[in-house]
Amino acid sequence: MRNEILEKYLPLTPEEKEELKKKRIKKHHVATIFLHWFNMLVWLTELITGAALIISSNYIFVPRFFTKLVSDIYGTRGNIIRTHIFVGVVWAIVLILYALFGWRRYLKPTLKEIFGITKDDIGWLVSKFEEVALGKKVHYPPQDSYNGGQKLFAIVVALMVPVIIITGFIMAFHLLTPALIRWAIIIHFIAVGLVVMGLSVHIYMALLYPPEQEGLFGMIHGYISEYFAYHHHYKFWRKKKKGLDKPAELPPKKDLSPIKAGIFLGVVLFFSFYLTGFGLGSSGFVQRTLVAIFGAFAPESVKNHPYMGHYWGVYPLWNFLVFMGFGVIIGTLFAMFLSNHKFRFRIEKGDKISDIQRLIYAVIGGIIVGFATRIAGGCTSSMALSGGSVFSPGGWLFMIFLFVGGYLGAFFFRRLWK
Amino acid sequence: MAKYGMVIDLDRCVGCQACMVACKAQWQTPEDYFRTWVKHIGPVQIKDEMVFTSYVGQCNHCDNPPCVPACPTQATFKDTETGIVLVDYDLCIGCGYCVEACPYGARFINPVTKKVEKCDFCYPRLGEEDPACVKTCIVSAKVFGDLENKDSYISKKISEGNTYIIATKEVNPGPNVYYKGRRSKIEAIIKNYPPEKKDTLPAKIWSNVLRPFVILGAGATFIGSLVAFLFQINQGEKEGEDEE
Amino acid sequence: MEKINFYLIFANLLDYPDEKKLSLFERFENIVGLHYTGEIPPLENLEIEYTKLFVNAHPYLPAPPFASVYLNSENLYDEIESFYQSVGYGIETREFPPDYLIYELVFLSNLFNDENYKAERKFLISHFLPWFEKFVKKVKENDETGFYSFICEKINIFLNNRLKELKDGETNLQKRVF
Amino acid sequence: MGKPISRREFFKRSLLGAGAIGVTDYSYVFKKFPPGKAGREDVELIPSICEMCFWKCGIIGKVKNGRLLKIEGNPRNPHNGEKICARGNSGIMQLYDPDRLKYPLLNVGKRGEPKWKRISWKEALNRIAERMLEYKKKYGARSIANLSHGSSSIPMRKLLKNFGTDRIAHASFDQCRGNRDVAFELTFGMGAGSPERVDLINAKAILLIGSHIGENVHTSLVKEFIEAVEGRKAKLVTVDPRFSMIAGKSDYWLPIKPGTDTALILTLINYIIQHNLYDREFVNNYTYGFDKLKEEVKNYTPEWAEKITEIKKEIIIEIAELFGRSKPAVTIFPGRQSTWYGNDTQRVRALAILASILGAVGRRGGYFFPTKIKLKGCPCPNKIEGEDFLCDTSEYPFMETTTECIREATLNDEVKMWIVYGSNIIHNTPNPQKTIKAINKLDFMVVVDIKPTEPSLYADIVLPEATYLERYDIPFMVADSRTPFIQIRRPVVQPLYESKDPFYIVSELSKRLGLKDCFPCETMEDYLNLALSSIGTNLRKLEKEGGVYRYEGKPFLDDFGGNYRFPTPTGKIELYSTKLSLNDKDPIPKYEPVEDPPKGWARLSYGRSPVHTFSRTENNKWLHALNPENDLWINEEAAKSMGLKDGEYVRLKNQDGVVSDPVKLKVTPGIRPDMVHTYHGFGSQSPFLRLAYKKGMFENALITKIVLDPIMGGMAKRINFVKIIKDGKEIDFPVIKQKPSGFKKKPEKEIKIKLTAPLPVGGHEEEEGGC
Repeated sequence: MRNEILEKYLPLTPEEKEELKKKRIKKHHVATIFLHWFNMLVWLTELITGAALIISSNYIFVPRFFTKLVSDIYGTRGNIIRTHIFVGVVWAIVLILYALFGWRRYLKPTLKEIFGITKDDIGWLVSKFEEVALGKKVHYPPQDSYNGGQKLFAIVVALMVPVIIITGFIMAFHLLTPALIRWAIIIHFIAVGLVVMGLSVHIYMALLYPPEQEGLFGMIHGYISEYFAYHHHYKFWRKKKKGLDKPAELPPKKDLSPIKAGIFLGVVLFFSFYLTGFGLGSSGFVQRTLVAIFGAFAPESVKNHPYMGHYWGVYPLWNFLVFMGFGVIIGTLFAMFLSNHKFRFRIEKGDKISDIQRLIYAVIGGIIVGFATRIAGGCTSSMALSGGSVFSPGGWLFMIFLFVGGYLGAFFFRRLWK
Repeated sequence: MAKYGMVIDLDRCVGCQACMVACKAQWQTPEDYFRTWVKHIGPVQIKDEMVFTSYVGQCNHCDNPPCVPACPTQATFKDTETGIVLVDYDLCIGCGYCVEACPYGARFINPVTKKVEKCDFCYPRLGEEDPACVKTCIVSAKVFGDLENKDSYISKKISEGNTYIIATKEVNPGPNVYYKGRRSKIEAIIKNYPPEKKDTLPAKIWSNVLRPFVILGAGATFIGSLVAFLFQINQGEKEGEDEE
Repeated sequence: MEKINFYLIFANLLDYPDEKKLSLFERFENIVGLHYTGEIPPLENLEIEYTKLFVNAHPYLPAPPFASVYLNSENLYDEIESFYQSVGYGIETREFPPDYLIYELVFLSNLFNDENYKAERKFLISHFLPWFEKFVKKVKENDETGFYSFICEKINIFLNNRLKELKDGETNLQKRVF
Repeated sequence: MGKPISRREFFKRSLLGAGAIGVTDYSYVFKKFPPGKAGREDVELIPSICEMCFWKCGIIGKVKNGRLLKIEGNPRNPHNGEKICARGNSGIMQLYDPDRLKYPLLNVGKRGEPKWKRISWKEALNRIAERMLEYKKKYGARSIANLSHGSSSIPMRKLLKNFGTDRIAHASFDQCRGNRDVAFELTFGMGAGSPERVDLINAKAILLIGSHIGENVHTSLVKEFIEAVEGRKAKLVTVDPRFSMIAGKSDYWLPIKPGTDTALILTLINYIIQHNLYDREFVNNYTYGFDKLKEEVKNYTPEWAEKITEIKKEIIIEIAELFGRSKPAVTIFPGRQSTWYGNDTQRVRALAILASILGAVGRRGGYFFPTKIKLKGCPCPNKIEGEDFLCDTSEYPFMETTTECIREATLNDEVKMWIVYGSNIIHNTPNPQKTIKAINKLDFMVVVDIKPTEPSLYADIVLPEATYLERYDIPFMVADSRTPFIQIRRPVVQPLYESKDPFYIVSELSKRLGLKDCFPCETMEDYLNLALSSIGTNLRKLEKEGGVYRYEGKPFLDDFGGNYRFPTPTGKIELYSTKLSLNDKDPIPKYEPVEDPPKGWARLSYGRSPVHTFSRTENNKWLHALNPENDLWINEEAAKSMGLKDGEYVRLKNQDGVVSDPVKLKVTPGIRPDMVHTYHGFGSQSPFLRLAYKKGMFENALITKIVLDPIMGGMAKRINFVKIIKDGKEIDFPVIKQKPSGFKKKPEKEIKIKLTAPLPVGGHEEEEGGC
């Protein structure tokens, strides 16, 4: 059965081999590389501190001199556990952020590949076992971008990491009942143990096993020689060759339907009230930034100014609205990356009018809106959204007349757009 | 250097539980939790004698305390200067292995601080005054002192004989709280509240199954990779050699 | 802009009622910005209601105005007193235990006068509001006239807003020009 | 959005002008310090006296910045020293109890369902004084009655006696030690004393009848008792149908048949006289009526006693020999709660007689004499004209006013107003239904207490008294001691809320009643300084010396040079009581059989729990955690035949059909089969008590049948019989023939090496017992 697998290999002439060795192809994304080495650092410290924590004679699994050494480095044993917890929390946050933001582009595809175990992977494992343990000469079935062993290890890590995080948090912050903490310890220990077993093979392969040497550098700068890809990751190489490897131009993301967007905005509004106790708002952000700027030049006059003085206080910018404002800006940038809008400077305008006209009208509109928001005590998002959601009469009135004004405006200015 | 211990004279003790309240007043333990306890036994017939006594107990600060190895992070340790088993609250994660391991049940998890709590012979009061329970015991049944110093009052009390420890052949962690009084009372206590060695299931799994497995596993992988490395070197295999 | 010490008005209204203290009720309504719809019961009913809720009652005191009843921290008195001392206050008249509702409101009013908002915020978050909410719930369950449940509820809301104001740093402590 | 100028802001601004009129600024509450250095860091040690029960142990309050941290014993106090019991340690919970009475309260609702209004002290006292004067004018001073207990009620009692009423009942007279003190008055001319005047430390043999020392914790007594028995190896004989804690420590345990104690004592007296083991010289010099006694008791033989008391005659003889040998260093313990079966005064007299013929009076190891010294103080002279006992005492010649007779007087409209001072009359007096009926007939009722217990449910005015940690009290002269001393209770912390000390209440009341000559001192401190000046010291000095002033005592006969005259009519110890014969009562105690429980029933007995003072400490969080509910002792054999298991919950039904709350069973061989036992003071009926409400069994409800002691009217309560009700079915007690028994403790083998300890142990030197 093993021989037919061989046929699938395209025979290569020695010249082609030499040529392939020179060419390089891309293996890992930047994010993956960063995450990998960050993981390495975290695991290094956590293993050291974690192992050094357990020094009671029933459970100690590292030599005494090691625990002694670590305790000396950290001074009091209290510092060891504090570091262990701190690093653990940071690690958990990074992983969660990665999972949240990198879901579509990085995590989902890798997970699909890892968990997609094929016959070849098993065949690879079997033959690997035969070669190492029984010393037989074997031929390996063609492998995808991760070979059988790597997939197995990745599965173990993918399953064990959440377990480690949850049990870690239970222990660190004494959550729920002592009985649960008791089990959390050994589950934590077992999970880490499994990963470490995989890790030892992983490290051995990367550092000591010559044929895999290139793979290590692949993880450093992201490129491997084509020959290496051909030899070790044949399927990946072929896909790369036929251009199949690119995620086949992810289907263009449709923009979110306005209804869904509205619902999300409502949810955001709800959580804004729940978490901060205040609704959304932006005009305050603009207002406070202006007050801060003026204040920088003429603090006294701003302070005594009947209107601006109100915002002066000590830290005009020290207000949740300012942070919300910056948050909105950053958020939109991020959304840009996730969606397929490209980042270009442009002025959106109607066909009939020129850019300059567009800008002038915008300034006039801005002034009118600026006055309006101050008199009304809030801009569209605060009055209509926040006000409306708490059924303040002002909010609803504002919303109604907003639409009425909108339609009238559209009626008068439709000529500009046609 | 000292080794503090206590002698409890069950013949004198009338079971009035003043020690329990004094301890609670001193260390504000939560509602139904006590660091020291008085458990009434009897009246019950032991052999041909009627016995009505109370098991006055607390942490015995044993010589080889089963709770110390039971604590994974070694938060609890026997203080070498005073021989008192103390707890380093930074390290305690409230798992309760030690609570199960203690044959006398002298430890509990404090629901407010979520960490273990036990009698520490009023460690902060050491030197100035006796522990709160010793001081308030209305019949002076409790005596506290340094066991190593031969002419201390406690050593004399013990040398008077008829002094026992609550321990059995199987479970004898070397407690440093001695009990005086009629033999029938000690038997009644041991019959009703025998010190038993009980470890939590996860602790047992860890120490008996996991630990050997890990050491074995680590050893095996180390040797395995060593052998594979040597095997590989003497093969003289060149980098990137391809057999097909 | 001169500040009005609302903590003092709250302390007055939550103390045993008399004409002088009741006269502050209108001021209270302005502070919390809500008008009390029911009409204020006569003084005698209020006194009975106050005694029933906060002093002694049958079958047992439904809403004792003491933090220790609602928080199950171990040595609460030590914690409170060390907090008072950390900002330079010590209890002068020991007529009530340190965790008495009026004492804590007076302490907050002192902080308010010293403009020590950081301590005020910490005291509200870490100690006062957690137990005051439970206290208000008990008052609402047991108050027949509805007068005290109105006052307690509005104080609770007002203090939570106050907490947000403090979080904004609108009237923050260090006087530093930005 | 930014923060608009909300309406609130607008109003706030507009108010600025109005300023803060009419706001109390509470500036008196806090004091400003540089941050972090507020108040004193050190802990003050303030000596005072405990009142968690009435034993008055010396305590030290550890106070920091005016707040109590912890209570410990006062090493300067010669009695309890640094030792205090469980209740003493938990005093702090009483001080900071949120359910405490805080202000004077006026009940504007109905009796039983009070609607309270806080009023000022001035108004409360005015109302009380007004009523008292009104009733005095209309019905005479005696229409005002007082039911009180505890040291803080002494000033009130003095005031009332000055006001003109002596209808004052002291719960401890007719419920507890009344007949013991009357018996000792009749025999020695003086009571047994509190603390009991027994020189235990030098005793060679001690007889203990019915007292459960150790479960009933009076600190200094238990301390000396155990030191005598365990430290000095005195021989202890305990006579108790139940194997109590102290029985476990005694050399002889006599499980006597309930009600036959007098028979046993008279048999001992007879045996000692017949075999002239008695102290002939002492009897000749100091006793009167020995021959009449000898004649009276001659047919109380050990054989007869074995049948009656079910105690083996050999044991009885052995005990008589023991006491004969050890005289005069013999303590015949007088006991304390002695209202048991109905003829209790005679039983205690028999005890006194037994001690007298052994010469153990005024001698080392026996009873000793009190030493009082005169203390000045603010007088409040007693202005009662004549001694016309208000209660029908024809039947009970030596009766003082008891709760029972005040209830009777109220029911037939002689009493219009009650002042209940620190006594839970519904919980401590049998037949509570009758008490409530009497209260409802009253015009006016005042309750003074520290906690809202059941009586305050029915009160018109409730006054909050300061707890013992917040008040001065009258100086306590502990005369009943070989080392007599005077100790002072002083406030450890400032009184909380508006609770006042008893002297304030009484002196303010006396001003309003126009009693010029009663308690003229302004405050308690003046009273104390005046009193202490008569012994050449004052408050400040005494406090520095630890709050205890000791003076020379004359406890023994030889302190009087041998010619001591007993304050009895004959100047001698009256074995034959002249007073009794005048009132045609038996001058020499006789054994009168007591009704046995009918077939299928068992006798209900009750006793103290070491951690509670009856119902007073029920609501104390810490003590409650130690002993939340009482359990019912039942004999192992009887339980087996009745199919009852240990820890089961059953109910009890008494002979009048009253059914109790459920109670947990404690099956043990340590009690006779015809008897059950429980702790008193549980199952509180007052819903006031957050913790104690309905916890355990309220056994007072079961005590409906009472017999009054023929001599002094004490209420005997251990004559009620009960049946067990399990899941609705009544189960009868089996009749188990009890062979005569009596247990002697076997000497302990001297074991040098510790049984299971690895360490080898040194030899056994004679050990000087620590006192």
